[in-house]
Amino acid sequence: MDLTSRLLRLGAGRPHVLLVEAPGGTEPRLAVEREARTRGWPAAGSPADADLVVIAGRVTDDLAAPADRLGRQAPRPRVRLAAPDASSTGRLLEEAAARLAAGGDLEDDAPASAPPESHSSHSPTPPGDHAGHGDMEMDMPGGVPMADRGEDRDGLLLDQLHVPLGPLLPDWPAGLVVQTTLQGDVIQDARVEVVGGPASSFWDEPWRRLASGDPVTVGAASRRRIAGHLDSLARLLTVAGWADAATRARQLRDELLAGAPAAELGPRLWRLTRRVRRSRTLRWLTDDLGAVPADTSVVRAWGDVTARWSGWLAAAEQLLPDIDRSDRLPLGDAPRDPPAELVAMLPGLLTGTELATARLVVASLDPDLAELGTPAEVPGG
Amino acid sequence: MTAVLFWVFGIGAVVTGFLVFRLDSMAQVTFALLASFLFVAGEVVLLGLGYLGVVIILMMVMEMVIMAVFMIMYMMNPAGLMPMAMYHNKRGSMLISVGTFVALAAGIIVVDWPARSGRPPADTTYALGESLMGPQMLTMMTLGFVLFATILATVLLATSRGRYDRLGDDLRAPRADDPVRGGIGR
Amino acid sequence: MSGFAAALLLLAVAVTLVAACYGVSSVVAVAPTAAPAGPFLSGGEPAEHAFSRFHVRWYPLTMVYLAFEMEMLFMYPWTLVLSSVGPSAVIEMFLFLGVLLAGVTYAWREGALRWT
Amino acid sequence: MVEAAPWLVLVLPAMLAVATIGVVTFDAALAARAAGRPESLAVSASVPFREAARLLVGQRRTTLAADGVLWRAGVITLPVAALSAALVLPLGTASVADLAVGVVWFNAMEILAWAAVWLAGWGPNSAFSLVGGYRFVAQGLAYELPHMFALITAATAAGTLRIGGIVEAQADLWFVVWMPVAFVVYLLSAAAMAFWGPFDAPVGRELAGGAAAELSGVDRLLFLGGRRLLLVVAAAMAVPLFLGGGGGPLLPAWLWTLLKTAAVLAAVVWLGRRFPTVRMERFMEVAWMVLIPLTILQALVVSLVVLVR
Repeated sequence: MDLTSRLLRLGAGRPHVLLVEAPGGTEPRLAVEREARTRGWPAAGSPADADLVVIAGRVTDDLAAPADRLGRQAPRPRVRLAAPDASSTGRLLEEAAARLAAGGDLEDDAPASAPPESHSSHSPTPPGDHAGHGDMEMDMPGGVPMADRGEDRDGLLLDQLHVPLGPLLPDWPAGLVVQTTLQGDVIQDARVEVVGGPASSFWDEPWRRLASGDPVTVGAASRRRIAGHLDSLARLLTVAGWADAATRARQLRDELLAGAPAAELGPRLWRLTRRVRRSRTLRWLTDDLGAVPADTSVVRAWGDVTARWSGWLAAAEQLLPDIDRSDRLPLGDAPRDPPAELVAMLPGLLTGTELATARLVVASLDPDLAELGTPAEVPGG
Repeated sequence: MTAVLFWVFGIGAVVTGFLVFRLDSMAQVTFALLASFLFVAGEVVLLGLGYLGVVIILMMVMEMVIMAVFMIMYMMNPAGLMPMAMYHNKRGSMLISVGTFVALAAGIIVVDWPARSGRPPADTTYALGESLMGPQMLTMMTLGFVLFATILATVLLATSRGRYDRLGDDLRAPRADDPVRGGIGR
Repeated sequence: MSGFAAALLLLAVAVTLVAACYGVSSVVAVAPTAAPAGPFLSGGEPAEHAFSRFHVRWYPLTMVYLAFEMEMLFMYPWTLVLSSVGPSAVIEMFLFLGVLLAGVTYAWREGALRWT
Repeated sequence: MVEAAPWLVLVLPAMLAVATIGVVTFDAALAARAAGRPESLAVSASVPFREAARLLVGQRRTTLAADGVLWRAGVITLPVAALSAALVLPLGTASVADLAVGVVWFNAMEILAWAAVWLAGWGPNSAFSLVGGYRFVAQGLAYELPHMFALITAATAAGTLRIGGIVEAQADLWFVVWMPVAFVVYLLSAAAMAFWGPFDAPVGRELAGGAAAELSGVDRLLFLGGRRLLLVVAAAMAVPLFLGGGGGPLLPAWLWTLLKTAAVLAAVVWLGRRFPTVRMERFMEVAWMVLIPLTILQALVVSLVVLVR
């Protein structure tokens, strides 16, 4: 056992963090990302890889069951963390690592809700029983039905899977659920739901303050907008599998929000935009994906994925000189895309795409659903 | 040592081969077959045919993985989660297959094998190459055209949309009408 | 033959090392293997088993691949005899490859290299 | 001259393990640098040990109605195949066995990764890992033929399939000098077979880890460790095939082998971080319409040179 505890301590020095965001959880997510990055803790892609399962933002009722499931899917030693706000994130993570070194949290493994076996008509047949072709229809091994068939675009009639993307998926817009119908790895049908809202958007905060009568400087507003673009860019680059460039974008985003002056940030931001823009590989991989015709009302979404990330780069460069301005921001609305329209666009754009492409398309639109105060629809219903 | 290995590989090949008929899951069946082939490759290496043995591993791994892809794509219940059998008429098929195996195996023992005349070449791989480039050249060229025909035939059968569907009747469409864009060309 | 005996020896070493990893882990792991959990579906529950007739999008290509790969069977021995057989070996092999490449080009034009 | 030294069978895994640790360390150092957090060598060097420790103490998982047999078979096959492929890898002047069909042996062992990754993706009955496993098979269809042509080009120039013979044939001139296309394609395929960046779609982050999405504990250690081991072996094989093996002035052969291997590995790992993940639907046509004709052309040039010589 002594060896175990020593190995535990060694491993807990670099825990893998599964970070998912609930609506309104942008600020704590940024804080956790920043703290994890400065400590050199890698990001986990799934619960199986996670030591710390962190949910940034407020876990609403409709997110409680998915959040619980996510935590239970992580192997031991594990620590589950809620980061409802951005205060004392560093301390929270340090404590979590200490708990991990001591063997992690020891809550019950059993699922909170009854397993879905209840609606199985009779008990699953034990493996190795060769009953022939007799009773094929009603068996549900493990209480889960077998996949059913459906037509596909190349004329084959093969099985369809129903796979939800979101709500608790790393590098995914908070609160978004895309219920996909897959054949192979191609999305045949996508249905969009929004869960976990409403909350107030972090990226619109300066304009909200402005509307409530507080003075807001042009500099603060520009900072927030560039940071928003960099956050979207970082997410897109992560999904595109370019971790290093994504890390650079996140780092710049955090320094921007922390108030670093333009003179210091400028050259580095410029280096990043140049590097991304010059990447022929990235262009080749994102050209022609998720093309939105130029007659839609959402101006920022025009074009393909390449056009959208190029747009972020251009906007960031254009806004950069403003970030140190201290004059007052004139009254007005946040320059944001209406998330409802972005969401409405999604099913059409995602149908017929492969999973990796779908993730790129969603990341390139990056809808901020926090204020989309629609009543939550229960996922999987 | 060689004798021990011979028996280990032999029994392994037969057992995994038998498992092909006993397992429920298409995936397991395919990989049981692959295991059987790997054991056979071991036997071939024992016979002193190093190239042939290793190339059996090389080819069979690729082919069985591709076969698994197709088996799972087109067969019902690919993971064997539902009880099913690889064969119909269980008793009859078992009798036939075991009977065939026993008959063939008995043949090995019963047949009066001729005594070896001549000696095996020092380098069997080299001998194979020489034979392919010399007396068997026609075989190889024929095979080349057979493979060419295979490519043409399978492409013709497997793709539901040919170049006229993709590029228009005059093949001048600015962009191929494909569900997913490729990496090169229109 | 001694080369392949060494191969078996190496295989045995490899399997032993893997077994040692499992052995160490079973001693030091904080908990025994967990009870079956649902697959990761962004917090959702599976609507059906993922084991299914998986629709691959590149099945026309596999056939082209299998036909082309057959040729490798001949090309390895060919490398040995090239210098002793002489120009006829080169002509023969690259004619063979040229025929196959023509087939591949046809497949490309028909869109068989793209996802269906 | 490469001689067979069966006693190396115990040294080889140790050396490959050290190289694998080196890969993880270098990769961690690059990641730290990218994060604007240049860290000391000691911190980077602790990463492989921390990772191994957390995966050894970590709990193993199973998933609902998983195919445990195939799943574990896939996990175990990857490191075993990588180590087996190293059978013919010369360490300086000796390899465990210098098979007469060494090149084919290497090819056959490294192709076991097809089965391994597909099985690891299939086993857990999970949609994401299933897609990851299939992605690797598609990747195999793209990289394998150019890879084989690159191998054959080296063998053609030497007139033998024996790795030792290929090293000897480079005593005067390294193959990389007159077959650069084959060398570059070989490195590309080495990254692709170990699903290393930019060919890491089978374990892509956008797929929650793809084929490795449901692996934890020692299973994850073996699978992802085996992946790095395969990268090490594939990159190390570039040295005898194209870079003259242990040949070089002044230094002993084993040191040259070590230096060249380290250089190739560093290049592959560094380049792997420079590009976004390449998706096979785009790469497939490049592989078939550019890489295969190019490698065939390279093989033609080499065989003509062999005839003239």
